[in-house]
Amino acid sequence: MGLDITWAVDWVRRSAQVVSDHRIELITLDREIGDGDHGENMDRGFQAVLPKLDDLHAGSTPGDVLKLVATTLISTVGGAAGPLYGTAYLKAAVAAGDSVSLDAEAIAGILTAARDGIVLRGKAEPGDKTMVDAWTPAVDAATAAAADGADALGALQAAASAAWEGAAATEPLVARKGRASYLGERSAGHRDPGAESSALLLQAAADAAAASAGA
Amino acid sequence: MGLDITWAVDWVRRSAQVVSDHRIELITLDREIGDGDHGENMDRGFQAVLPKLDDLHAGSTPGDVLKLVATTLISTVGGAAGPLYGTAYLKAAVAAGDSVSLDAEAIAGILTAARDGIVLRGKAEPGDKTMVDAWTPAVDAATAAAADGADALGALQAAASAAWEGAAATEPLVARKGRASYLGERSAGHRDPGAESSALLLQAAADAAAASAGA
Amino acid sequence: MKKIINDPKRVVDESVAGFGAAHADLVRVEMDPIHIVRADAPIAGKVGIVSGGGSGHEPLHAGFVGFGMLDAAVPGAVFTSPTPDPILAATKAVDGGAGVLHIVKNYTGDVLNFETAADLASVEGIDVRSVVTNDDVAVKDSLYTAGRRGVGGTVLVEKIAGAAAERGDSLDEVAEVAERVNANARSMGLALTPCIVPHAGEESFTLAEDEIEIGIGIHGEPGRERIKLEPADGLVDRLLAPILEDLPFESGDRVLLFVNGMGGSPLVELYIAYRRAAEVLGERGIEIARSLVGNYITSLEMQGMSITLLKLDDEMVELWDAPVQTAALRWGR
Amino acid sequence: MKKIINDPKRVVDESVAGFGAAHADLVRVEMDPIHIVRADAPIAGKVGIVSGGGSGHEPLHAGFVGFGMLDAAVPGAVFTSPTPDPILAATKAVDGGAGVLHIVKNYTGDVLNFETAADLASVEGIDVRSVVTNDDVAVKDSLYTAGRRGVGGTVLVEKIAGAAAERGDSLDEVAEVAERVNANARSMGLALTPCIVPHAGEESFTLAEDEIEIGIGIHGEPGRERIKLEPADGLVDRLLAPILEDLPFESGDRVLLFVNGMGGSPLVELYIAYRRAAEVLGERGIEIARSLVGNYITSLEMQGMSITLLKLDDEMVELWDAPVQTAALRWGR
Ligand SMILES: Nc1ncnc2c1ncn2[C@@H]1O[C@H](COP(=O)(O)OP(=O)(O)O)[C@@H](O)[C@H]1O
Ligand SMILES: Nc1ncnc2c1ncn2[C@@H]1O[C@H](COP(=O)(O)OP(=O)(O)O)[C@@H](O)[C@H]1O
Ligand SMILES: [Mg+2]
Ligand SMILES: [Mg+2]
Ligand SMILES: [Mg+2]
Ligand SMILES: [Mg+2]
Repeated sequence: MGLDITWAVDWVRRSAQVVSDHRIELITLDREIGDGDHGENMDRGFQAVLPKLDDLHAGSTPGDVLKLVATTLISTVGGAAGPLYGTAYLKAAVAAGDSVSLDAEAIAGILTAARDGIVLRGKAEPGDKTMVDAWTPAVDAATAAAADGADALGALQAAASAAWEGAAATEPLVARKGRASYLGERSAGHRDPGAESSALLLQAAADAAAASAGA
Repeated sequence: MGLDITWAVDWVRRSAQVVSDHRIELITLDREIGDGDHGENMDRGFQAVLPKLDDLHAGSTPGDVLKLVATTLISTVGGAAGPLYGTAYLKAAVAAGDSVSLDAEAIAGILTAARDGIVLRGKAEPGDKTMVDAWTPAVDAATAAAADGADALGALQAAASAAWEGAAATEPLVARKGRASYLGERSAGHRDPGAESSALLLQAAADAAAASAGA
Repeated sequence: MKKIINDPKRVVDESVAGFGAAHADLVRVEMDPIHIVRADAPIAGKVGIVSGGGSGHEPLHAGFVGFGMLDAAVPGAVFTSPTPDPILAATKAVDGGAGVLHIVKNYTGDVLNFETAADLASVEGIDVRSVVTNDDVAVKDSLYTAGRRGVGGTVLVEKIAGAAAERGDSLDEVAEVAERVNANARSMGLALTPCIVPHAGEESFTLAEDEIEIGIGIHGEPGRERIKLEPADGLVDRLLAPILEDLPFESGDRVLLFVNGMGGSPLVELYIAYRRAAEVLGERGIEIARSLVGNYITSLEMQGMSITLLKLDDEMVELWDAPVQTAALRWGR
Repeated sequence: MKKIINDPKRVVDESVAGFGAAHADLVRVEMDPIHIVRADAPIAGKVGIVSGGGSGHEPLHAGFVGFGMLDAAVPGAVFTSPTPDPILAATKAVDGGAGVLHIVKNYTGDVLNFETAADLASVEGIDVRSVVTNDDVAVKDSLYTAGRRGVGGTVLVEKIAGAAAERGDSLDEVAEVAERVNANARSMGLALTPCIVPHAGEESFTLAEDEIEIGIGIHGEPGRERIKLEPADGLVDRLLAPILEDLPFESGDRVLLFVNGMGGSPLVELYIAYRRAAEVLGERGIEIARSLVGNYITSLEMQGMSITLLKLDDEMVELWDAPVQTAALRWGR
């Protein structure tokens, strides 16, 4: 029971909702160790994606949705998160190819491609206190779950909960990449906003999968 | 028993002291309906007078002291109060002439000349909520006291207490001259800072006279 | 009080010294009595132009000393008119034999101190004329009051009169065009926040988080009215309405639109205000022939703005466009 | 939050529209995607220069579009790098066949978005070179970090590279002098107060009445260190020490001294700081050959300042002195 276009569209809608709900929280996290725009940027981006979902047609694939998200984020988000998430969704779209249904292994592949895209553009390593610290454990967990025979939903749930742990684990870190790095030691004690938004998006993916499964 | 150079010098010293002691109060009054510099301006001026008192010599008269105050205030105070008080002391010096001792009538004449100087320069009428509202009752009271046979001390004491009443009476007025006039109706309910400083200076004159009389 | 200063009593001295050091190509600074003159003053045969007033309105006036504008500026203590001595010294320093124009903002202190200086200069044989600017429509004008304040229009008077003097106009001619600019300029300002005079150390007035002052001047004084904060467009409309009806400015008029920051408002906001002002003038058929946007006559760190409209004639446009080379306003050379 | 704005989401659009209306003689404004280009762009055979970044730093960058400086500016949302689309549009709009230089401040977002735009422009056959400014000594430089921020030095790079392009230098030459200016510029800033991003509506950080932040950037971010407020001279010394030792600047060097306001500090304070900086450099035998004082790269209404020193060579001086005609920097025409 793989995840199809309905799941992908639902993921986007849930992403837009969850980012909008957490807009202030993301702004606040970013204000503490950055410049206070992460929530605004992500919200602007996902709100811009919503109307474009109408352009999808009967034969659209999850890959088409991911590509739509990628190009929209690239052209509306700006800042660091725009190109990084943009690249992530673009690489994910390529990994999804024209599959109409994604199983656990495909999901793990998509997440891996997304994470690799972020690292390619941003050159951050794990522990640099960036969104990579949410994505890397998420990728590992999804891959392990898939190997353990979990279904797509299970893989996404594993990814989401690992992403949450990863995001929380950024708190004590001293940032080496992104704006928070300018604070030096003072960046410790705050959660990275990009890691938080990553966890929110992966949770939305898992929630959309659960809804698909339930339906 | 007229007032001599000792009184005049003591008046200046007491003026400097009292202006310095009330610097913040005058700034605060001026901040409410003006630009918050009256206490600073007056303090700068009288502090500049003090060292110049050393230039006086054995034959100096009260008129010389008044002229010294006039020229120093003109060149150090600035703002509206500088030229107005400067003119007041200058006209007072002229009225004092080269008398070595000033009786009640002379004191009334000096105060009248000072007030007329202020009016000449500033064109304010009584009730315009300016220092004129302290000086005019002071002049009237000193003149009446002198006519009633008071001595110089008595004339100055009458002037000082009338000045205080005049200053208090500016509170309900709507300003028509000076910076407070820009506030229109909003100037009502605040005491005019120049009227307050005028009362302080006249009180210092009376106190110096009392000290002379006591000595 | 948070300021980049040393001793509050030395704010003006140190700032003027820094200004002189930074702009030695344009100006010469004299510290006793304090005044700032054009590096090449006096210029034989040219009318000298002197302005001055309390400090805290920078770049006014020192920032406008140089070719095509002021020959000298006389800074008083913060928000306090200078005394006659430095005004006299500046007047003497820029007298090139063609007389000197004093441009004085209409405040009792400025008027009186410049008056005394002018009298003293006359005694020394210098021909002095004074133009008193009074463009602030927030203040009711009447024979029985101190009259309107000189605010934003002063900058325009200084530029245009400066250009007239630079091209060799006589003292009468320079004074005439200065009067004409003042007569055709109207301004009104508002404050979002107060300012803090260094020697006072406290806010010039207090405002709630949602309140602003309408009709302020440039000395941190409260305005005529306190209202709730509104969107920018509404604020601009409130400033423009009394300006437009006062002269009045009418369809077919050509104007210079000057959106001035009070010191602490970011440029983004001034341009948002400019946008609306241009829209309103367009709707009324008033042509914006020239404009100026920025912090030119300020109240220390006060957040807020003022709008000035100047009804232009051909000569004013020509003189406005003429070259000017000062620290704060420069073009054409 | 007290601001002269309408809808927080329309701050940049409305401000840019106002800027375009106020400076129609200098620039043309495109609203979709938003960018500002020189009125006479593209200029055949001239290297085009494009800069951009988040809004809120005005006059940077739009205020520097015009003869002798930038050909285009690309404003992002407040404190947010623009996306590739408008950067690409601006690049195409100013390409006169001699290639385009991107001047990019070193922030992850700016670098990535300009990178994408440059890739897209190359695909369209435009020769693009990028210079990344990174003059902020408050940030430790290392291969493993995001590196130093681009701050005040960016203004100097834009002016000097702009002059090189204007005189007809090739893309390689313009890029080389831009790199050279960046390599010889060092900056450091401090904040007395935070700023408020319109969409956030809250102060970017909180400071007690006697605290300041040392080593801030230009995005309202906290600095490296929080200290008690000190007299101006001490603050200047704190900014200068790490700048001087970093390059290092030594006796006999000729420099451009740039004292920049963060937006909300009055000019009086900047000149007090300039005075001290000039004194310190004088004591060290460093010659101030040129200077710049004012609000040129800001953080909205933040109070504070930054100091930038640029070690000059003869060519830089010549290019600095070359005519420039923009809304915020103008001389020689
Ligand atoms: N080099 C990088 N690699 C990976 N993620 C990064 C990098 N730089 C920044 N980020 C992420 O981007 C987030 C900030 O995004 P955002 O606030 O939208 O952009 P900006 O920093 O330009 O204001 C950070 O919290 C961090 O997770
Ligand atoms: N035209 C005037 N006639 C008489 N007194 C005046 C006049 N204008 C102002 N004053 C007095 O000057 C005082 C203000 O002095 P000060 O604050 O030192 O000057 P400024 O108003 O220039 O800041 C007022 O309180 C008022 O008493
Ligand atoms: Mg951010
Ligand atoms: Mg006052
Ligand atoms: Mg005053
Ligand atoms: Mg940002």
